[in-house]
Amino acid sequence: MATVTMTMAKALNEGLRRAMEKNSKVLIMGEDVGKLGGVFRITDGLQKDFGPDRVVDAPLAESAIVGTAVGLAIRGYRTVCEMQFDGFVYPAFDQIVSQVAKLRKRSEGAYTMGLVIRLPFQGGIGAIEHHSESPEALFAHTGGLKVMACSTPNDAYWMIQQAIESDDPVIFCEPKSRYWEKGEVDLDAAPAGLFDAAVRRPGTDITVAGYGSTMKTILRAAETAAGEGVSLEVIDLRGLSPVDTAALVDSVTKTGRLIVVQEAPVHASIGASIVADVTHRCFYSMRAPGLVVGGYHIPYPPTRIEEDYRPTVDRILDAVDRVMEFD
Amino acid sequence: MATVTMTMAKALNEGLRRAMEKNSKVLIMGEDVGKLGGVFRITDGLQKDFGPDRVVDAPLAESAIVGTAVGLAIRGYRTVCEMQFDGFVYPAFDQIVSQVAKLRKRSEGAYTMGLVIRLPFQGGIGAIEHHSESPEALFAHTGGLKVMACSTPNDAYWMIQQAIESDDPVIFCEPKSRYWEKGEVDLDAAPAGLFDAAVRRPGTDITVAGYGSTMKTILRAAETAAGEGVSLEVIDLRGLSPVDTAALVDSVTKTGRLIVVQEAPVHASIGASIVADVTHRCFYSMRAPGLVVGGYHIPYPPTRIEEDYRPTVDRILDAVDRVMEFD
Amino acid sequence: MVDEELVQLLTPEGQRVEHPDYTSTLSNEKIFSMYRDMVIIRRLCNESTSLQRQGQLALWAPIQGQEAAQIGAGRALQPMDFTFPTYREHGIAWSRGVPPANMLRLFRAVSNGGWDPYTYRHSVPAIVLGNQVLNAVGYAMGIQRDGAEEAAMTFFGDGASSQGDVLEGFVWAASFNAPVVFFCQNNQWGISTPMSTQSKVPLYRRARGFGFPGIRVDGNDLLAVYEVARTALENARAGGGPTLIEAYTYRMGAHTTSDDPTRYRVEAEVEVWKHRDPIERVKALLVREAKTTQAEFDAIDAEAEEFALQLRADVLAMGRPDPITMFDNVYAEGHPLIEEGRREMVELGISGGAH
Amino acid sequence: MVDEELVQLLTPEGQRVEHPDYTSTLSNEKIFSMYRDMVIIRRLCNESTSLQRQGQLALWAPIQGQEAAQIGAGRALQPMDFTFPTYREHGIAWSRGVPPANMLRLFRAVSNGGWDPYTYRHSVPAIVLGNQVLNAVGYAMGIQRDGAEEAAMTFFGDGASSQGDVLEGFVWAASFNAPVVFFCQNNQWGISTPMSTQSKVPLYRRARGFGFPGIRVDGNDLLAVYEVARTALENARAGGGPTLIEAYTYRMGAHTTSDDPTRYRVEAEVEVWKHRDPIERVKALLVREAKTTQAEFDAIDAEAEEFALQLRADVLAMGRPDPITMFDNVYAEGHPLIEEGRREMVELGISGGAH
Ligand SMILES: Cc1ncc(C[n+]2csc(CCOP(=O)(O)OP(=O)(O)O)c2C)c(N)n1
Ligand SMILES: Cc1ncc(C[n+]2csc(CCOP(=O)(O)OP(=O)(O)O)c2C)c(N)n1
Ligand SMILES: [Mg+2]
Ligand SMILES: [Mg+2]
Repeated sequence: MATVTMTMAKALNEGLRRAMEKNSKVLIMGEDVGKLGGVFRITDGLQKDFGPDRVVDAPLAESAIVGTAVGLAIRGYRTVCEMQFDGFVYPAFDQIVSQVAKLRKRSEGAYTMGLVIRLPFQGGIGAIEHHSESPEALFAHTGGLKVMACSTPNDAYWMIQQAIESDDPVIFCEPKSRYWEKGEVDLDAAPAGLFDAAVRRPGTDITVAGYGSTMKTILRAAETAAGEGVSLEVIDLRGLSPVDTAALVDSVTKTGRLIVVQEAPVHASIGASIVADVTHRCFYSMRAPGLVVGGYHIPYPPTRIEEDYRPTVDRILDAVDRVMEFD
Repeated sequence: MATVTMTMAKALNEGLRRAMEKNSKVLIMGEDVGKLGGVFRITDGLQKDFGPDRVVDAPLAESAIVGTAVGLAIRGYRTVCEMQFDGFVYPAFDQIVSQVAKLRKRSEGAYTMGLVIRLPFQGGIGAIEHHSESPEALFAHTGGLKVMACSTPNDAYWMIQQAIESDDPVIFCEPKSRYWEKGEVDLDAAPAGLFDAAVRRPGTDITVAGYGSTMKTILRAAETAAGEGVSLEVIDLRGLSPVDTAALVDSVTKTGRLIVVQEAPVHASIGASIVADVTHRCFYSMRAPGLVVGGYHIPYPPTRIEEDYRPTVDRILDAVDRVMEFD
Repeated sequence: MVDEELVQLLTPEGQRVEHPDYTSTLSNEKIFSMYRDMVIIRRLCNESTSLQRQGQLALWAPIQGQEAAQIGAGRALQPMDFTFPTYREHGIAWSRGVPPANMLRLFRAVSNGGWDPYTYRHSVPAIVLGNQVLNAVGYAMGIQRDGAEEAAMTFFGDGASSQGDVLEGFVWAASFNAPVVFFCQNNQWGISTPMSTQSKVPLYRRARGFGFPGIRVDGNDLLAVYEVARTALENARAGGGPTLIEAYTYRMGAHTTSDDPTRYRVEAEVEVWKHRDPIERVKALLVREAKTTQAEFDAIDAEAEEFALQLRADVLAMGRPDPITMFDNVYAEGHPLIEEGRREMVELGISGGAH
Repeated sequence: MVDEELVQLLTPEGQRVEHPDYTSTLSNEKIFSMYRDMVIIRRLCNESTSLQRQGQLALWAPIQGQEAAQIGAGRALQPMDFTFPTYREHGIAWSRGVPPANMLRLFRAVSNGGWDPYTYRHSVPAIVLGNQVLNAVGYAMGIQRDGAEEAAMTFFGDGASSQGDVLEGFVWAASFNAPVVFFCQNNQWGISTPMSTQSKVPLYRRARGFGFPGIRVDGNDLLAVYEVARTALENARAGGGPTLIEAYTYRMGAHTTSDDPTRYRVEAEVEVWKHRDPIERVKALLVREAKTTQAEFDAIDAEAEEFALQLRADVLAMGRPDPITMFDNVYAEGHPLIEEGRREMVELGISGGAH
């Protein structure tokens, strides 16, 4: 088993490289993805090696990046579109919702929307406005799209390749605050199926699920909670649409308690939806109501105070306390 | 008390007229809103009476309709933007999420985003694609916006005026399939606050909440259920952000059971969110899990089969059965 | 309508005129066969309108007045080119070989599309104004990468010309020198919105500012549209980049069967355009130059009647789809929420299931 | 840089040149005071960059090289005009009277805006490329409705010129003849994307195709920018409609302090543009024509140093906001989820509450 230590940024870069090597129809398109290698350097060196026809520096227009990727998909290409930041995906929203999500249906199966929209998402990097958002719910709500989030370098390396190979369009969410954290990457075998959840820490008292940036925070909280005698089972959702409900039901059937942690606000969110769904499926097991620890219902705040917006270990532990009180 | 019978379309027309009479800063802008009176005739006659500077026929570009309404709001105008159909709001999504929702915050309270985006939403009119969608969750998820839906002519008449008077931006959802149904309109007094829920039928066994087009379906289901000995308390949410949680908690505390009915798909939706939230607040009262009867996770289907996509009386009654079985 | 900027090869009276840049290359046979297309497509529109009136279609978007624009452009295409239409390109669809009944599946509300886009190399309808323009540019970028001598052609209206997607399409096509032809049918109206609301200057001029040529052609002149489209397509295939063609034409009918144009336009305007009818002028030309006989014209009318009968029969034969099909073709690789929906539908007895 | 299309009144060497349409109307005093503005704004950029390097700012977007474009346009505005900037309009903000420390609140990440837009008639920064352009057009439509003799002016870059919002802004401004001036600073780069990716032809030409004038001005020429902007603004205020001004300039520094331009552009290009420095050429003019003394220039440099010290002090004094303020100004009329958030924050002991 060849495992290598690398950052998530590097893992994505290697994953993209491998996908491009395997399939000459794979393209990358986005703003500054060429010589600059993207503002996060995720595409570093790829234009040099694959040329400007395969790693395409786009004029600055997100609707066009996605809209032309749709046409390329119709022509048989698989384009990985890079949105520079989460907050800049909205100009492309119409193409994503009206074309990417619907063209397979509209063409009665003739079109394969094999494209990936990479979205560096969530906060935590002290950026200015529009650079720290969590719009995943908007895509998860939309039939025809698939949505996923990686949280480790190993997942990043494999999930980006699986997403590119998938014949369905994938919104690929990358926790930008974790780009520079290192982890082991197994270059030989994918850890799991594309949308399988992963139990990151087994436990017995509360199931705590999250994705992307919040995984690390949850694991820290689990450590602290363990010290206080509460055992958290930590689940990395990975798939946001579809959600691996079976994995959650397994866990909650055992723990009887559920907390979902996300940076996105709670109203009409993925976390709230999971709580409702799992509560239904595990009604008789529920020893406490499911809770969501999420962002507040506000525009992302100035980042000098962002750490009080994003779910902290403290807020997760507070939710742990509240859940345990129900017994 | 002066009550008049009129259709919802007419009630909206009259409400707009009254708002324009009361405040000369109120404008209407949209595609075909002038001579044509809009494709649903909601603005019928208004350009004739208020002139083309106040009822503005727009070039065909939704981002520009909303984007210029933002500038007009900064200048002190209150623009009612008409989106011709739900499925055409997405080109304006970026302006709505990045500017309308965030400018008050960004300007630290200096800007008042007094504008209303009217959205003829939901299905049921046998239209072609993109004319029957329910995107309300996308807006409800976004901090900085308010979202509401009317379901009766009386509400339509009053809520549109209240929305225009509000200093917050309102996404105003109109159930287009109900435009031509008549009801009593009280011209003297508003029935409720802008985001107050309304109990449309008192009951004891299950709280069934909905909004827009689904209200009528729910009331029919309640009739049938009553015949079968199950008493539904029917709540018209009216507010989708904010949701009148207190009214729901009151009802569910009594009934111990909750169903939310919506045309929108369920994942990351308002209904699922309400179920999670109310279950939390009423945990010890819940005799069954809360359910959502919604659209499926697909692009809106060809409308020859739309009645099997939209929540029907049968599907609501099926949910009623499932909920009652939990006892 | 004498207009220096307008490419015209055939006057409304059916007289040939000279143009410095374009000469008609069409044989009389081909003109006759294109005349036939126009007659049939007009008949298709009439039949569809009456089918809609009789409750057999949910909606219809007629193209009376735009037949020359569509048949002229449609016939200029090569088989391997790929076209990206709106909801109103019935003449293009016809030229691409889409079976007429398939065109009506959308309007009978039994499909959101209607045909296999690869079979006819004609994409499914795009209803959201402007979306298809970017898709066409992307497709053209694919052609470039394949090194193929093909072109993409996309259609949109005067109204849609105001949408960001169309304008971004211009930016991209210019930037990548993409083999795409933008074919704008300026039919003077976007539902009730007059052309003057979208632009105070002719639309074709927009292209130049983006760095590629724009041409205004008399959209009611079959010969001119054909030559202008053919030239632009050949140029694109040869690596010459994009062209914007503004086909100056008129929507003789309502926007759709749901529309009531009497609310926003005067009858006199329609009358003026009746004299510029695209079919009549070709007929005049054929009579004079090709000596086409009344019998030959009658044969086409008879064929059009046959055609309409068949179309009606085909439409009436389209039943209500099994509701369970709504779950088909949403995902290529499935989704649990789709399975759940299918299961629920079967349990409710709405469908027998598997499809 | 001899270019027929480019309006220039002052050469890089500081020599006046004639132009058929524009003549400088600036007195020596005013030129000197604008020179001062440019020096101070450059000093602001340098200080902000070092503040960022020292960890006192999250980010900085410098404007070295663009001082003439911004001070020229900024000074052409009348007090009642209203401006819609991006994140890089520090020179415009300065001209509008925004206190410099306020400009840095965004970059210190203590605010998403920074100043009261009505006090300075200068809107808050727009970061999403192109958004502000439509807002400006809407504001201008409001001016029209008020019958006021005012103009809106909006700023955007060469990169943003490809965004649908900017292009729709052109459509709308033309359609409504709105009193708005589009001021595009073509600084040749959008982060690493060269101008040639956005357009193969000069950007100013785009306007004509939308039906209003476009002008390219030497953006490093204070005198020319001022006259071109003044004329366009006067025309707008007088009901003459929109103008697109392309200020042809150069971003001498990095895109922002997070950027590394060595990855994508050659040093030689920067060297070429150093010879066109907007401040030096005004200085040369002042020396020759106004006989400005070294002592006078030194006084300005000294003032700029003072200014930088004060700026630094002001920035360092900006503390971390009380987290509870994140709930302020989201809604005018409140929202239960805001109340809930506030309550939670107080309960968690993160904030003492009420603000
Ligand atoms: C984004 C969007 N907004 C609104 C509509 C509703 N709509 C359908 S057709 C139409 C008019 C289009 O006019 P034009 O582009 O001139 O094409 P034509 O119908 O004349 O062929 C409108 C406003 C739409 N389909 N898409
Ligand atoms: C819609 C959108 N996409 C991407 C970005 C990220 N971004 C910020 S500045 C920039 C380059 C803009 O270039 P230009 O318009 O030329 O302005 P300049 O920075 O040169 O002043 C990009 C891509 C953004 N802010 N908004
Ligand atoms: Mg039209
Ligand atoms: Mg630039």
